[in-house]
Amino acid sequence: MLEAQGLTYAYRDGGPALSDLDLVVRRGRRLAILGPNGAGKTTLLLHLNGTLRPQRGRVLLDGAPAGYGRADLNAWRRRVGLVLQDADDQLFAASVEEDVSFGPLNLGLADDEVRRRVADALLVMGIAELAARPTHMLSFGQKKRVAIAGAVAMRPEVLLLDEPTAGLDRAGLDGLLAALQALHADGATLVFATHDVDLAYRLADDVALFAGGKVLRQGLAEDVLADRAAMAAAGIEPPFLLTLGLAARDAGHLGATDPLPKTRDAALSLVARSWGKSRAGS
Amino acid sequence: MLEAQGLTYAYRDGGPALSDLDLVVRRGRRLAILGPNGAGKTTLLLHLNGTLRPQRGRVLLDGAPAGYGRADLNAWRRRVGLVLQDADDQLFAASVEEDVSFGPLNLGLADDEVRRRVADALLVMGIAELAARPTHMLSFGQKKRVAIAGAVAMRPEVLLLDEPTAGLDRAGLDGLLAALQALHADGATLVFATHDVDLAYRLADDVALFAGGKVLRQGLAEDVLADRAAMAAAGIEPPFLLTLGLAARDAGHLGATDPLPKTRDAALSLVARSWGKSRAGS
Amino acid sequence: MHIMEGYLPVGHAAGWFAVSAPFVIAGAVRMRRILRDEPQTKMMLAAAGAFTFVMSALKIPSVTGSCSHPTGTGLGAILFGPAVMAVLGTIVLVFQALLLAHGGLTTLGANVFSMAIVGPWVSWSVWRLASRLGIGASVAVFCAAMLGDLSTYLTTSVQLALAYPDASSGVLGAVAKFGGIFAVTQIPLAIAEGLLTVVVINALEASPNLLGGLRDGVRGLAGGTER
Amino acid sequence: MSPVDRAAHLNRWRSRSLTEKSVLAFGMMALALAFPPFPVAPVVAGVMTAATLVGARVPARTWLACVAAPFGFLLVGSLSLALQVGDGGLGLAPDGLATAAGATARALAGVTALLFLALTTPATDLVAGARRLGLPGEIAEIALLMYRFLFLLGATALAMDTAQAARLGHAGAGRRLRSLGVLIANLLPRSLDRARRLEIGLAARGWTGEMRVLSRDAAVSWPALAVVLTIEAGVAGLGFWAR
Repeated sequence: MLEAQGLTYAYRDGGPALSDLDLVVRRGRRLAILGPNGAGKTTLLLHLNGTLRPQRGRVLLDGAPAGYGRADLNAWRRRVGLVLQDADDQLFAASVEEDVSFGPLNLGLADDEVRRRVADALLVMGIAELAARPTHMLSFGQKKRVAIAGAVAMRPEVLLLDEPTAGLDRAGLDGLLAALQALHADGATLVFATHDVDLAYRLADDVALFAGGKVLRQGLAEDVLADRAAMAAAGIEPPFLLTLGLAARDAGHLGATDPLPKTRDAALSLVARSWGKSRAGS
Repeated sequence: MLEAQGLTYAYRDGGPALSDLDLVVRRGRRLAILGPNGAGKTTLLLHLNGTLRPQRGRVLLDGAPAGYGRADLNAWRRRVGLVLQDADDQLFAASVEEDVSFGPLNLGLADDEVRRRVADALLVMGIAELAARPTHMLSFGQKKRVAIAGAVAMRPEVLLLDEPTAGLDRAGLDGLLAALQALHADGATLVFATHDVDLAYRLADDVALFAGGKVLRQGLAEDVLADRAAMAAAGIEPPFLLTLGLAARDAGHLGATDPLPKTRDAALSLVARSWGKSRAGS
Repeated sequence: MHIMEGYLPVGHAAGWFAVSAPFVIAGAVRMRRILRDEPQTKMMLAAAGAFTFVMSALKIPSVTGSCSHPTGTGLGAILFGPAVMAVLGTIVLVFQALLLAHGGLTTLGANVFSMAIVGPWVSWSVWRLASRLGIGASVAVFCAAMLGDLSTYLTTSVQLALAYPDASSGVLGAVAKFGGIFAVTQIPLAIAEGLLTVVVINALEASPNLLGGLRDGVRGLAGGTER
Repeated sequence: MSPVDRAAHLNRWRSRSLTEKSVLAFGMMALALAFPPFPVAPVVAGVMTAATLVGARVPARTWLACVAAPFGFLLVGSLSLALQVGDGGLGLAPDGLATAAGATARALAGVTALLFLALTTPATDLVAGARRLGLPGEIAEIALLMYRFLFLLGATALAMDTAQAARLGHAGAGRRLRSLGVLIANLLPRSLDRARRLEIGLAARGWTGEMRVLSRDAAVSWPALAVVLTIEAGVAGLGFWAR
């Protein structure tokens, strides 16, 4: 539904550039844009919601080239939400509730509808109890979720997230991942940029390998992450759990059609099972 | 050599507090202070270098209670260096060299000695080639290392690091860890606060489990991280590699005195070996 | 130097509001005109104001060994222009009263006049004049910041003297009295602030990235308001 | 960063209407200024302190720290009032002590009223109130954004200061001044950068220049307002009686 064709962009001050980049976002999927720091992932996301305008190439929404007039941009941003890495770059109002209401009000919705959307967004992000809290008194992880709620309340069809889990500890990560799963279950299309290959493996349906201003390869997460040549070209090590799972498959401890372990627990029980078997066999 | 006894501190604006906290830093060791975000790890580090003064309790340097007079503080900070989480907060000068010279110049050293120390610090951090680079043109990972070099150039006996690896991608992490290993090999005592249990397992000799403003348990990394009760109390999941290694020990694939795998590669080859054995046995 | 809440009699408090109002309103009108053309400037102005507030909350070491807060008016006037500073300075003073209990709300008019109007205009005028006379940049900046600071404190002394004239020597005697007593702390502080401002401006000009930020943001902002 | 702000958000009267709180605070401020200081000023100080500490349950420690803030000014100011410049130089003014005592009492009354407002009402509520009373929207929005930036820049400045101290940037007054100058010089582009980034962040949320948010407004409690007005009428009566 969202597509980039031949995107080319270079900052005047020499920031990370895009060169002839292609990308396809499919409806209802979770796509990870995976690449090292400073490769230009943020630049790419800013193109996908119209903040930056490509110097060459174009972005398509449902097959139609996106426009950069004020009305076009408004329509675009209504459909494609963006959450920046630093939550402080998106929060400005005095309280959580007020802040989350900003986007819906910009859509021109009636107050009642805005209130409903704010409540829904806080609920799905699991932070309903923070509604009246001042924004500057939130923890790091809470801020992150409020920032996402601010985008979610606009009910975009696609949600772009820049390094959504950066800096989160275990509890914050679990909370955020649960919230993203809930969003996904609601039918949202998620695109997230990250350098964390384990996160991409855990959360994404599709992966786009990003390096040198290009998408080197895009496809199903397991396929792309297991593609040694492409991963090496992007300078990324494959996720540990995937490597372990594939090794287990090679060694005959996992059938060719059995699902690969996606969580640590699944990997542990796979290994434990293999040892159990081997001991039984020996 | 550095010790906290009964540290108690509460911010007036409601920041994370310490309550009756004890901690011992041993010379030449790498100590991880491990705890969730917002638990007060930074507050603790700020006490360990004298920036904050405890409301109750005290900090000892080689057994002598630390003083808070101007001269005492200067002597203290000369011995105990501090690197904050956000490198942007600590780079002030236009070029890398200039920035790293800030501390040594404040020590009142002669220009020659300053130059030597700056060169040494850049060398040990693996960034000698960046010396003349303007600070604002550095990558995220490079900034981090320059910030550490700024502390290292003062030749402190203990170096305190707040979330040293936060936000680093794979390449940045490898570079930083190599630099920290080099520092350690030179005899530096390292203390780092982190929420990343895998990092603590990989890098630390000792771990202090931190939660609720207290150190719940301090000891050898492997012992503390394998202490399920204490880890659960701190709300931290044990490192995956440790769990895997202990499971291998239980299953007889690793001798009781064999070293536990500390890296992903070591863990993979342990598992592969166990499968090889089991296949050979069956 | 803030006059604390409740220290001015009601007539004086109201009078200083009346004196300050035209400057602040003129600044606000000018600011709204800029904002109509470029709504994004709102962010920049807010950041400039917050910067001024934070700067004035930092502790500056004074020659006497004691610590005090810089007024920041000199630097603000040089960077952002005095017209904008009248408005930003007023908001800063309101927040100082509400968040730090520095100054007050009934004394706001008087404090705005000394700190957001007299100080910035003196600093800015001295800086322009010195620059035009070809005096070296550091000296110009030092004089601007120091004199801006001193003029603020003198204004405050006059304001207090008008409210509380000396029983025998009248207003003039009171100015000497307040001025003399405050001079002990204020003159070293003014010198410290002058030196500090020189360091800041030098650092800004030495560092290309800092200057780049300035060119993109502040210069445009000040240029838009100077005319 | 600001214990005052924290109290303003967490006190028991946080959700009382802005009208009640500001009528009480500004009314009492005006009364303290309008009438002779004794006995009105001490009464105002007493009522406002009680309202802050007992009514709104603001922590006494926070309140005390705030009251202490203008003490230096008060001391020097009162000293000036007590003295006079005569022929023989400085001497004790005839009514000097009485004048000084009066000014001090009034100032303390004013400060307690200001603190009541500051410690029970977040600054943003007051800005929103001023906007309803006619403050131009652009100015109010700048003030609100400034408030948000204050905490971000304050945290940044504090971190920079800590980092400098850790590298002995505070050793000696000269070094300290230099460090502070460098800190401020670095804070400025960081501030402008913050502004630019927030601009991008808000543009992504459909910002077109106006910053509208839905805020909850506490309804005025008429009985409470009546109590406030009764107290103020009582203080005014006391003032007339004393005059």
